[in-house]
Amino acid sequence: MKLTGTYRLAAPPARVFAALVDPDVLQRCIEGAERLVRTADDQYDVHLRLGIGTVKGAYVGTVRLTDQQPPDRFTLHVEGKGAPGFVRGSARIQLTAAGAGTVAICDADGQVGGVVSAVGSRLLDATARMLMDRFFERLGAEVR
Amino acid sequence: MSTIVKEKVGYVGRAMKRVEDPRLLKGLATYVDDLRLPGMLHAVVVRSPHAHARVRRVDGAAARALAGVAGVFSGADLNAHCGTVPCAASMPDLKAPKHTVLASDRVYFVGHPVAVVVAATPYAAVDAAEAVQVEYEPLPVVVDAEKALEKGSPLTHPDLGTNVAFTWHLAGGDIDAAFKNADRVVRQRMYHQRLTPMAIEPRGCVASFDRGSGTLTLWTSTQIPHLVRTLLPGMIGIAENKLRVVAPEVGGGFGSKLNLYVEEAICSYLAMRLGAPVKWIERRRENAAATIHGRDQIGDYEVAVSNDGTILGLRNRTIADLGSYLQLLTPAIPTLTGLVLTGSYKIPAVRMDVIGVYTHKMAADAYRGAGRPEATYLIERLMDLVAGETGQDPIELRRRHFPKPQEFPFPTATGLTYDSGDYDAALRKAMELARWDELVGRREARRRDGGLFGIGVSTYVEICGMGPSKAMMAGGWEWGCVRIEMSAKVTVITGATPHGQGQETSFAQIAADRLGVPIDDIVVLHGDTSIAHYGRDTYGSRATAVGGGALVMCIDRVVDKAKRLAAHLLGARPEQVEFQEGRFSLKGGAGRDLGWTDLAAEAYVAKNLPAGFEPGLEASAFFEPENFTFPFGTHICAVDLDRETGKVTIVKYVAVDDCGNQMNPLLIEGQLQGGIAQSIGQALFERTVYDENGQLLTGEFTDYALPRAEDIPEYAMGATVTPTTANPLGVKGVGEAGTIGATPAIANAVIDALRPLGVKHLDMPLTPEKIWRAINRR
Amino acid sequence: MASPVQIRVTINGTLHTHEVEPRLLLVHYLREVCGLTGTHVGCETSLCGACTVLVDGKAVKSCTMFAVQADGCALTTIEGLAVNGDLHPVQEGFWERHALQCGYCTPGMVMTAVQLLADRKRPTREEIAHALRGNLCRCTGYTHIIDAVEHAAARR
Amino acid sequence: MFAAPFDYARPKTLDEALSLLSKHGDEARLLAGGHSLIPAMKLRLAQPRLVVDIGRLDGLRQIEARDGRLAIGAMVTHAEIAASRTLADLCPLLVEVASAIGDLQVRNKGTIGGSLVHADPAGDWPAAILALDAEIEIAGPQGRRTVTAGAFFTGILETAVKPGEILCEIRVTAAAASAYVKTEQKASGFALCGVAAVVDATARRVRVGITGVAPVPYRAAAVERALEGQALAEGSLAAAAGQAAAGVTPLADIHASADYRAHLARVNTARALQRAASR
Repeated sequence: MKLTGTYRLAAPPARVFAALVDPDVLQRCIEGAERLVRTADDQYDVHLRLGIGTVKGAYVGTVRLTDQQPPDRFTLHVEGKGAPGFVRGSARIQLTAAGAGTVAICDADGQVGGVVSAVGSRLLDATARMLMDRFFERLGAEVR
Repeated sequence: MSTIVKEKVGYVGRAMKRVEDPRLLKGLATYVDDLRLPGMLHAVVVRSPHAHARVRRVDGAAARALAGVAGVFSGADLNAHCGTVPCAASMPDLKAPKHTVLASDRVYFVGHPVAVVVAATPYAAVDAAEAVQVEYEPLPVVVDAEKALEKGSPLTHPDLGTNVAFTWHLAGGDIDAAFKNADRVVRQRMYHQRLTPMAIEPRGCVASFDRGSGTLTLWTSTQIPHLVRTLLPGMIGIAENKLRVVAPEVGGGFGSKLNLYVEEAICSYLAMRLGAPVKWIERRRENAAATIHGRDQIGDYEVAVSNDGTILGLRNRTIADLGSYLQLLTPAIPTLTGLVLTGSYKIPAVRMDVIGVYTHKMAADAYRGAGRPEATYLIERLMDLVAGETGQDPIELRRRHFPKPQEFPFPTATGLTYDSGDYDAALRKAMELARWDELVGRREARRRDGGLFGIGVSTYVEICGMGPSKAMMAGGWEWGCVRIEMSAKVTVITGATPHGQGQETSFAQIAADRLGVPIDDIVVLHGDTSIAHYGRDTYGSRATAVGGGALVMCIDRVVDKAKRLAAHLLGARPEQVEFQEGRFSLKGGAGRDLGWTDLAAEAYVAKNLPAGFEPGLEASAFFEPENFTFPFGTHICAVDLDRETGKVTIVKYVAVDDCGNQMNPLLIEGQLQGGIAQSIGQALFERTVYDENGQLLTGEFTDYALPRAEDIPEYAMGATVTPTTANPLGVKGVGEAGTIGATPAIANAVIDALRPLGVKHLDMPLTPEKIWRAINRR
Repeated sequence: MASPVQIRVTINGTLHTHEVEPRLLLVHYLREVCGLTGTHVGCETSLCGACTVLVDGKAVKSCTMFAVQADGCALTTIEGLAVNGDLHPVQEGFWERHALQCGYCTPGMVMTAVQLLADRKRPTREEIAHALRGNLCRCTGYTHIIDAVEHAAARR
Repeated sequence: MFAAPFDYARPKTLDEALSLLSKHGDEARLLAGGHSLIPAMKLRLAQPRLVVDIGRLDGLRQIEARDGRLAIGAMVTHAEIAASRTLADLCPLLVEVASAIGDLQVRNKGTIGGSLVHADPAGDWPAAILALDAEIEIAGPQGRRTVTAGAFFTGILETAVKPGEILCEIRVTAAAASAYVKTEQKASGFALCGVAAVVDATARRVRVGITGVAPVPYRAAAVERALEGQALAEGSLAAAAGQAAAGVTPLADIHASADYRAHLARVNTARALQRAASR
């Protein structure tokens, strides 16, 4: 599952970048992230309660940041597993100054396995898109 | 070879309702899940959500701590005790992974069993299974068989060093000359999609060990209790004669239960280890993920044709996607495709090259028709393609390549000998039932109005009655036993294992006629190795063709024995005794006659027997068929397409099938209609889908579409009767005909409807979207 | 752990009283607690219809209902259709027209047909097929099932 | 599969149900007909600690015609709607949609309220609810409130019904000229594309609700605008239907691509409009 999104943020790239690598901000931006505990440089254990409507699942996993090139780009990796199966994904985020703000281009590649993929495949793309939109919506609020 | 010709109306040939039905209709039949044994534990399998991963750790501690849990077992606990799953199909150069019952260090398909939890109740077992922690390290995945052949592809089994399981070829006639002499070569690439059998009863088993006698009983939802009894001892180390396998009521198989599965070995072993009966019942999602799939072949097909429209030869390279490992017959399926690739036609030269390829999916194996639907689809599509490219009438093209009735037994270029047939008679009858000219007129009228109307024909032949032992790994005979009880009631035992086909009825019909007893006096037993001692079970349309042969042998032996006793009691020589309608009397003479009641009583009380006469009236027999059988027929389908949405409506369906002599036309009709429904599913909407990461996207009925009542058209069905000489009943078998003959008729009809738009071929399933794209060239 | 709940259910005319775990599905209650194994399970997603029973006269998929929801209801299962050993007209129709092969889907199929015929005296073949769309059969190809329901409708 | 353990409550009154919800918050789920919740619980995609069965609540099971409006209780089953004479006379669209849902057994048990709150983007009801511009009454700890259909569907499987609230009633205005045209997902029977159209020839106005196509069911605003004030001739209906997927990012899965869903939206909209206009 691949998806791309472009988002406008009302802060310069440096500020956006700083927010994105701040675990507190990350936790507030990642939908359903209940706990984010730093375990190493740029690596966190995460407890996620992810889902939509009736379909909710608890996942335990890791969040990792790689390829950091402040303030231009980095890659965010999320891995989690729980009763409904597993989620794995990475998102390459590219920040470009645009006026006083930033244009963020996000290229994400994700994989979902287990019950969710067996019964919910039709909604996966749309759900991933929604989660990504919400991430940047919240990030936008954080840096505003 | 004796074929009794009877003037009097007997049971055979009548459309009789089934004797097995009342228990099924009243909800009183016993399927595996209905079994309850004292102290029975319930097993749940923990399965991989990954298509390919290293298993780093299996932690059952949290699960073990839950109430009611009797044990949590990983591969490390069980694999050393449960052997490996056998594959009964041998191929030269076959590279096979070691298939343990639970994953050891690696999982290689979604649904791969990783651990087993056993608990006091099913609910507790599921709770515990949820609590088992498995740590995986995902590995690269390959799901596309063609990509699996590319250099640098991820390997399904890194230790094999290749994804190629085997290469196999079949050649007959001079194929090079055929293509050299061809005026034209018709080519088409075709993909035969992967299907999920989806019997409505999922699999399941109960194993129970008697410590006193050291015997193990395994009740399992299987088509092959006898083969399980042959193969399971090698896995779990029990003696064959201390294992009893019972197939109770079995809720559909379609080949998916023609296998020995890991769960059967696991429950058997655990029943011994835990000293308690262990039950495992498959969930639908497990059934979709970890019970065999069918079909999945892709290839490039070429036909050499001369200017006068004669087909000179046929060659192809086929890639068979085997999935990730070998089940019982996995490698054999594409070879069956090769054997009947020339269909019902005289095609002098053929060459087929098959590459069997491993991918990170469930194993493919025998699904109803097993290799033959693929072959029939290919040749029937190719006949239409040749007709289209050479400007011939598709009917005439088929007709001119039929062997004539007098050319049978007909040797094919693939090395088979077709037993008997009159292919043109079936075709003529089908055209008559379809009102061919009227139908063609309707198509032309619809086309003039801008409609998309198509007619498809399929003239098929299949290979059934599996089969002569020399061609079957575990032997292809069938066993039976007929016992006239002391009360003169008749017990028939068959080694075939009917699970819906109705042999309790058809075998009773045969026995009642041949023994001259009322059908109500007969009981037909099957499916329990302690009763039906030997058998090669039910698959490949063999139960009546081969099992019926054994039945006839038994009856002949019993009658023969009874004649000797009757002669003794009548004071005559055996050859003077005549047997008719259940009575034994002296030929030509009046006087006393004896019935089964008299003879059975004498035979068992054994006070007045001829010298050297063994008491009792029972005979058993192994019937060895001298050849396969080759049922055939013609199916005609007409469809109307919705130009806007691509939706297909079947407006006419005609089937004329020749399965040799008919024991019970009602049951034959049922088999055919069921098969045609599966063909409708395959042709129009069924397909098993894995995504590029190997996730199964058709894991429930919510995503894998089975035909529903509303999808079925009204049929016009007919038959011709051309008996086989391969067995004494002259029956050819009918269990798979519907899935073999019907699929290409439907596909040909849809493609014919699109022909005015220049469409020559589309791969199945012919979904509305695919048709919409074809119409709009998108 | 969840507290058990007492339920009173009339099944095939007999009153049953049991304490059940709330998560116990009706189909498991019928099969495991009441011993009525004629009702079958074929899927997890309420699509196959093998588990169909009548709850207060209406066809319901008993795999998609908790037993606690049936408290106070009157149920009919396949075991309750035949009266004094005489088959119900729908069962009779299925037998006469060879509308079953492996028999696994049959109880659910029959129960749905019973409701259909309670609602409509003489349904057309299309109406029968439509009414049975919630019951999957892999063996028969359905034609004989439709014949059977027509047969039952005509015989009443 | 089997659901995870939970406690069960069967309140007798709406207030009792509301107070259970407010007491147990996130851990409680309402059980109506169960045809969305129970499958999710069996797959353990939903694991509530408390299930509040509102199946026996009085006051949510009636279909009433009052003041030119129709009020349908949330716990009315699809089968009851399909069989309702009142609705067949006054609002046949509801009958048509109810008949297109699932199968006989599902319709016997599933409820309009439960289905709306689950808000499956491929469910049938959203199309009708949008096309009828329904009002939805929701009870909460602070009393009752009403939202319009247009504001009801807020996200994928998400609605305006907040935690702690209960959908009580759906109210629509009688509408005779209407139709529902559905292309079903072959396996599940859910809508790949379902289009409900309501035509008001006198006011020269149409309303079109579409389900199955987008992540959230929607009103085909562009189609409605194009036909506003127009005489509803066959040609203009077909032309306007061309806008049925305008501005929408259609869902895509193994059953239908985004392209095909958009195409079905156009075809089914044209067909629904034409059929509605002819009634």
